[in-house]
Amino acid sequence: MAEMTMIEAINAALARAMGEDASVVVLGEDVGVNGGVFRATDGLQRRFGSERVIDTPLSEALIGGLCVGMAAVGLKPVGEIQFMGFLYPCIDQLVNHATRLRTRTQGRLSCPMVLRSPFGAGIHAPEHHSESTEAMLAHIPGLRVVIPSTPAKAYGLLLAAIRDPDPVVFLEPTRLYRSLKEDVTDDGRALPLDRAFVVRPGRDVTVITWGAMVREALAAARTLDEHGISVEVVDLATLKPYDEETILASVAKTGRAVVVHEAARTGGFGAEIAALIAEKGLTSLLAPIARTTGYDTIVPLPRLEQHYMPSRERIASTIERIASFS
Amino acid sequence: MAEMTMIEAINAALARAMGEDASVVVLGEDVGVNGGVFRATDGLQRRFGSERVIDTPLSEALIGGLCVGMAAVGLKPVGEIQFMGFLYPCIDQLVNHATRLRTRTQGRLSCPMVLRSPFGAGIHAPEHHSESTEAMLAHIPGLRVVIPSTPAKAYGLLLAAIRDPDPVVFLEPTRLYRSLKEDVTDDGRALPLDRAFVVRPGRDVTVITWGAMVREALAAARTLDEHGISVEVVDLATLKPYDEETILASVAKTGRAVVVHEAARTGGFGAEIAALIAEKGLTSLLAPIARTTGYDTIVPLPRLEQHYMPSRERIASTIERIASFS
Amino acid sequence: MASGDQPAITDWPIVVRLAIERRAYLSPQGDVLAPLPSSASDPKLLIELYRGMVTIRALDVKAVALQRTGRLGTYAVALGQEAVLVGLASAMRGDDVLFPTYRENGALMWRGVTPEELLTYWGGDERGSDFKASRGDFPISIPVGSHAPHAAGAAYAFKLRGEDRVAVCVLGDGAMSKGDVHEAINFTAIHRLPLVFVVSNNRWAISVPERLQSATPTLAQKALAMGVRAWQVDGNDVIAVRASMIEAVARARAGEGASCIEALTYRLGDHTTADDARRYRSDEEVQAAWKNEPIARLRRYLVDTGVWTKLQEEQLLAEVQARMDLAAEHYLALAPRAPASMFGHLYKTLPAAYQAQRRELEEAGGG
Amino acid sequence: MASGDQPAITDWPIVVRLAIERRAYLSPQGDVLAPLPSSASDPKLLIELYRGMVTIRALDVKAVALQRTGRLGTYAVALGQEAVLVGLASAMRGDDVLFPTYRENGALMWRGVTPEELLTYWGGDERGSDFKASRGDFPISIPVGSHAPHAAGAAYAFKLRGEDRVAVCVLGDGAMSKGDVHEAINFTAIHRLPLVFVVSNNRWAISVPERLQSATPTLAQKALAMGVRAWQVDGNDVIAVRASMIEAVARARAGEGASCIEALTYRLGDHTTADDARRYRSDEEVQAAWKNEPIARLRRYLVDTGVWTKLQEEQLLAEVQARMDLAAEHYLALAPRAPASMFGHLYKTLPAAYQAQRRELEEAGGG
Ligand SMILES: Cc1ncc(C[n+]2csc(CCOP(=O)(O)OP(=O)(O)O)c2C)c(N)n1
Ligand SMILES: Cc1ncc(C[n+]2csc(CCOP(=O)(O)OP(=O)(O)O)c2C)c(N)n1
Ligand SMILES: [Mg+2]
Ligand SMILES: [Mg+2]
Repeated sequence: MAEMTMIEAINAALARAMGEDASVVVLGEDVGVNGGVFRATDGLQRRFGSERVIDTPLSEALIGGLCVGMAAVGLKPVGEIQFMGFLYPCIDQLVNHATRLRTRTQGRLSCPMVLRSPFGAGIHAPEHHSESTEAMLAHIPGLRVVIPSTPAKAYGLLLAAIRDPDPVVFLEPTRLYRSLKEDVTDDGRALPLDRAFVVRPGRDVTVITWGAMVREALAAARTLDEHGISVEVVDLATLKPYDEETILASVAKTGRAVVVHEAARTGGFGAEIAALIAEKGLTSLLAPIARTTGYDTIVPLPRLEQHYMPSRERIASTIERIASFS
Repeated sequence: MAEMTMIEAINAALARAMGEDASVVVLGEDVGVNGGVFRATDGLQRRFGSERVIDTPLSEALIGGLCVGMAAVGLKPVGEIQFMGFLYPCIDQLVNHATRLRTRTQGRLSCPMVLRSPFGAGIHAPEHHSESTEAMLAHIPGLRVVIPSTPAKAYGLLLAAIRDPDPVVFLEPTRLYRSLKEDVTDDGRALPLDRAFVVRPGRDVTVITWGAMVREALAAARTLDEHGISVEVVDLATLKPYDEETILASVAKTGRAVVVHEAARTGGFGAEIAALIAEKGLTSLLAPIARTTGYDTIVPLPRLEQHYMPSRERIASTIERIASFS
Repeated sequence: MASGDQPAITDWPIVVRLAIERRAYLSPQGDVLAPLPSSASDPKLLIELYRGMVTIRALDVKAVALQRTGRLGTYAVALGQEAVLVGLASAMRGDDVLFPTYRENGALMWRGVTPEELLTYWGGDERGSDFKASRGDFPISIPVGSHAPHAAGAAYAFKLRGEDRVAVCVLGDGAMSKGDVHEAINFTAIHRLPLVFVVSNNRWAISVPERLQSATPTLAQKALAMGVRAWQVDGNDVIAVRASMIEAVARARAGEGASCIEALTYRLGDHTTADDARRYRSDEEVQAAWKNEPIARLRRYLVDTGVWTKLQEEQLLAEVQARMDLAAEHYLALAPRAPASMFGHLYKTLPAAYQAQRRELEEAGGG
Repeated sequence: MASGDQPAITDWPIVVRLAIERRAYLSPQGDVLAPLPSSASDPKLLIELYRGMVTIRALDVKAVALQRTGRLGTYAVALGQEAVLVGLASAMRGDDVLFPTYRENGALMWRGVTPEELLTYWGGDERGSDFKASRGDFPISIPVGSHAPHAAGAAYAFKLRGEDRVAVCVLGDGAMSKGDVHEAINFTAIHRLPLVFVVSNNRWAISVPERLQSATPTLAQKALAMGVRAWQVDGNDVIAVRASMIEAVARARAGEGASCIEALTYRLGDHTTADDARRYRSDEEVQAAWKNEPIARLRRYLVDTGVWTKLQEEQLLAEVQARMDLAAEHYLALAPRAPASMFGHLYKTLPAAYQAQRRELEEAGGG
């Protein structure tokens, strides 16, 4: 067991997966000698060779498509897109091929690939380096979309993603890469996909969130504790397919729900969670379902980005409003 | 005034826009001599010349990007993507440029472009010709996403889209292209964007839908009338930004809401509508908010596609369930 | 224009020179233009190639007949391009992997995919792509060019694992305008992958003619400029296509890298059954192109060299006709599937989240 | 390898020949290699070019100093590539349109964009791209290569409207691997658009060296193979870059079509301030590249030809230093904006649907 940052945990999971399965390969821009711009793949090329840790040309559509071809003939490719803002040219491959190969061939071919990408704002980066458009991906049938919120989750979920027999997009909250540490046991144990985690039990309001917002929601919850509001925080972790039961059970208990995400509000994945509750949990609701999210604007350049992302204060004030609704 | 199919109405709107504004150009694959594979651009090249009606090479990312460049220097490009299944390579241009140019330059440059594409299932076409992934687009800040449900709406909304000073994606339900006719006056009158249309007033249940599903919802409503259930049908028409007020006013009246779309359920745009109601209309709700949608599967090849699309029967049975909920 | 569109000044040192050659063995009249390659020396084999082309044409005729009578979906014939399909498929080994488009039905058929399967696919049923033979081949890819990166990925895997398998990726002239194709060719060149790109240049991408697709006199030069060996071949000369393919496949298998063969041919039919080519091209052009078509050409050569008779021809036609009739019969007799089968291969194991949806579908009468 | 990777057999007719030439006027030592072009005959102008390059380097130094002290965001210096920037910008007309990347700050500056604006942009404030001069230029594009189709679209508009304006699109060596770039070059060739692509080949794309980016000895050949006139130029020789640009721009303006100039240079600095190039390349390589850098080269020539003195040099350095100090001062004094300004230019008119969100933000203290 060792204290790790999220980036170290990801690195450990990749190394573990490559060590235990020779069919795992890593590919992307700068993943080789440089170890990735965030060092997620640090040391992998030295250890596993440049044939298994491939510096691709600057071609995102290619990265997506190479993964499909590799996966279909028996490799387990883990592609890296340097920032989510550069992932869009891959969407074609995800929608039109990766997620369909199994259905199209009725199981004759399949596509066990992982596409990793850092995402989210909060690191004062240039334009396009602060995207969080996970909702676009979580709408794609046949895909899994996984988002860790801590180093240990990153480790366990990434291993699960790599071992999964179907395509997975794995989105890593950039602002968590180095800003929190946690004990992680590098024992090759995966965490379940398709499962949400109740990371804080509470009685009055359920907050459903994921990625970097889990920490913010927990902070808001702690503050509200002092005001006598008991907040349950659910880390969704896997957005697609997501764990309806954990959400519904929590809301059945609290009767109040707030969904928090960093992405723009309209059509964000928070809408899906709210829609689920409004369909299957409506009768237990004591208050409207609130969404605290990024705005429906372009993510501003660093000067204003902190005003874009949901802050602990905004989250807390929404929870308070919902808690006191009657 | 003349009876027109939707494809004729679109053709008339394009011709009108090109006739009245020399900066309007049309570009895409096969839009020239061939008049588009559905004939939306039929006769335009003959009338306006091959410089304004441009047969592009087979390059969808290019079509999106050309529109951005043209629009920024003063043209009003109307790009055509032959089927929505081939639109994904354009998403990069939509997210990263078209919708950002105005914000990025603080209004110095802008991007008045339209990207048209047929979409949806129901025409027994090969794979990738039956997509409806409008939710992916409607999540993009700075975009407008417009979907007509009849020939007259197609005419008026397309004119509005072309005249709009910002980027618009205009999605045309393929199965409506020729299957319904309507009187359309080719007088250059646009319909308002950002507005939903109550296409059938009713008392008991509100159905919110768009595109090809409007007709299905209306058919279901007529059937239910006979069973004494009065259904109000709202044609959302513009998904982004959408008209909250019309939806909320209707649900305030009926107390019951069903959202219908052809796209896959999870993260579909129906989730957004349900979330809106669950947030701002919850107190008037008398029943859960139901979604009747395509399944979270790959759209099947033609043999099974009719089982994928929400049928009048499925819609009616959902409405009935919600109407009788107590 | 264009290719000659180089700087006029030539005093500067030249750092790269590139050239594209064109290969052909049989003239449109079936006359020998160059000494035939050894791969064409066995008349039995030539007859096999001929039979392959005739079979493809028969499949197309049957498919169109079914489509016209409402019993098949949209279908793309390969009329006039049969030599490309047979030429490329006949040079591949069973465990090589083909990456076909909608126009390569015939190449798949050569590799063992049955006409029944092909009709099932075009009839709108996924079971048609669950090939019972040639199980490693990719299914038909509809989004133009998007399968090129797949071929590169597969070829990379072959190389990584030290397998001597070759990936063969077929592209249209239109596909050569797609960015992903260029990205794939570039990667292929960098890693000298065991891959053969076959550009089936049939001069049209639906209604878009070559001159609006590219400013250049060849498409092969684009691959060559990426660092991939490339040349043109008469795509209506099955001997030439096959010889080029044999060379390219051997090279790939030997670890010497990729090739790109631009096969010059012509789409004699409509783009698909949903298209009407008379809207955008002249009858004269099509009539002229018929003079070059590959089947008559090889037949003339076979007849001229005395290895093919009228009787054999009649027998062959009857035989393939019967085969296609039978295929159609089998296809039409195929039992429908339960609608809920659309969930059957969505994931390896259907997640709990979607089991309820499957039940919903079953209850909606889609059991 | 690769480029020589052509079929060995040469009996077949050759249908296309392509060649790439390389141009240079000044050696790294500032010696004249070829008769200087008329565009370099006026020493005053050469001094202007020199001044331009020195100014860019001063901007970069200032920006990095601000970044290192936490007062600027990530920044990309153009160290070693100044000749490309000045060479290309100095050949453009005011109403031509530049399509820059993050590395073309210096080219924008030559065209009238102020160092204040550039610092404001890199300081994380959108106002920096609301250029007060050169208002038609595109803002800096971060997604590599994605601006190439924009340049093609703009050039198409110029041609359609009969304007004699030219679009200039700058691309890195990495960008030449992007599919959208190829799609754009192809379209440009087909329509003979008034466009100049400048490939600033600095040998690295972050940590990826040219050999992993391309299998070919030049990048220009890829554009040439698409049907665009293309050649290489010594990108550290501002006279050569400028002469090539003048030729290409004139050609474009005269309706003779596009060109692609591959400028061979070297990225002497880190990729950006967020990068540490020592992780992936040797000191020796960088030291060797310093011998070719463009500023010393032109200075040597100017000094050798007696038009530049030590005193002038000192004055210039002091002057640009003062200019950058002032720019930093202005930049740091810039009043912050209201957070709600993020809604200000989202649409021409903010739709009703988002007015409530703006209010929400204002109430959250973001007024
Ligand atoms: C990415 C993409 N865009 C558009 C289409 C629609 N489409 C189908 S075939 C075709 C033309 C393809 O031309 P070419 O590559 O020359 O192949 P051919 O059909 O001539 O064999 C087009 C535009 C498609 N299938 N995929
Ligand atoms: C589409 C895209 N992918 C990845 C990145 C991240 N990135 C920024 S610069 C860069 C390398 C660019 O190399 P090159 O084109 O040679 O330009 P240079 O930085 O050397 O000037 C990369 C990978 C990006 N900005 N855009
Ligand atoms: Mg073609
Ligand atoms: Mg570079």
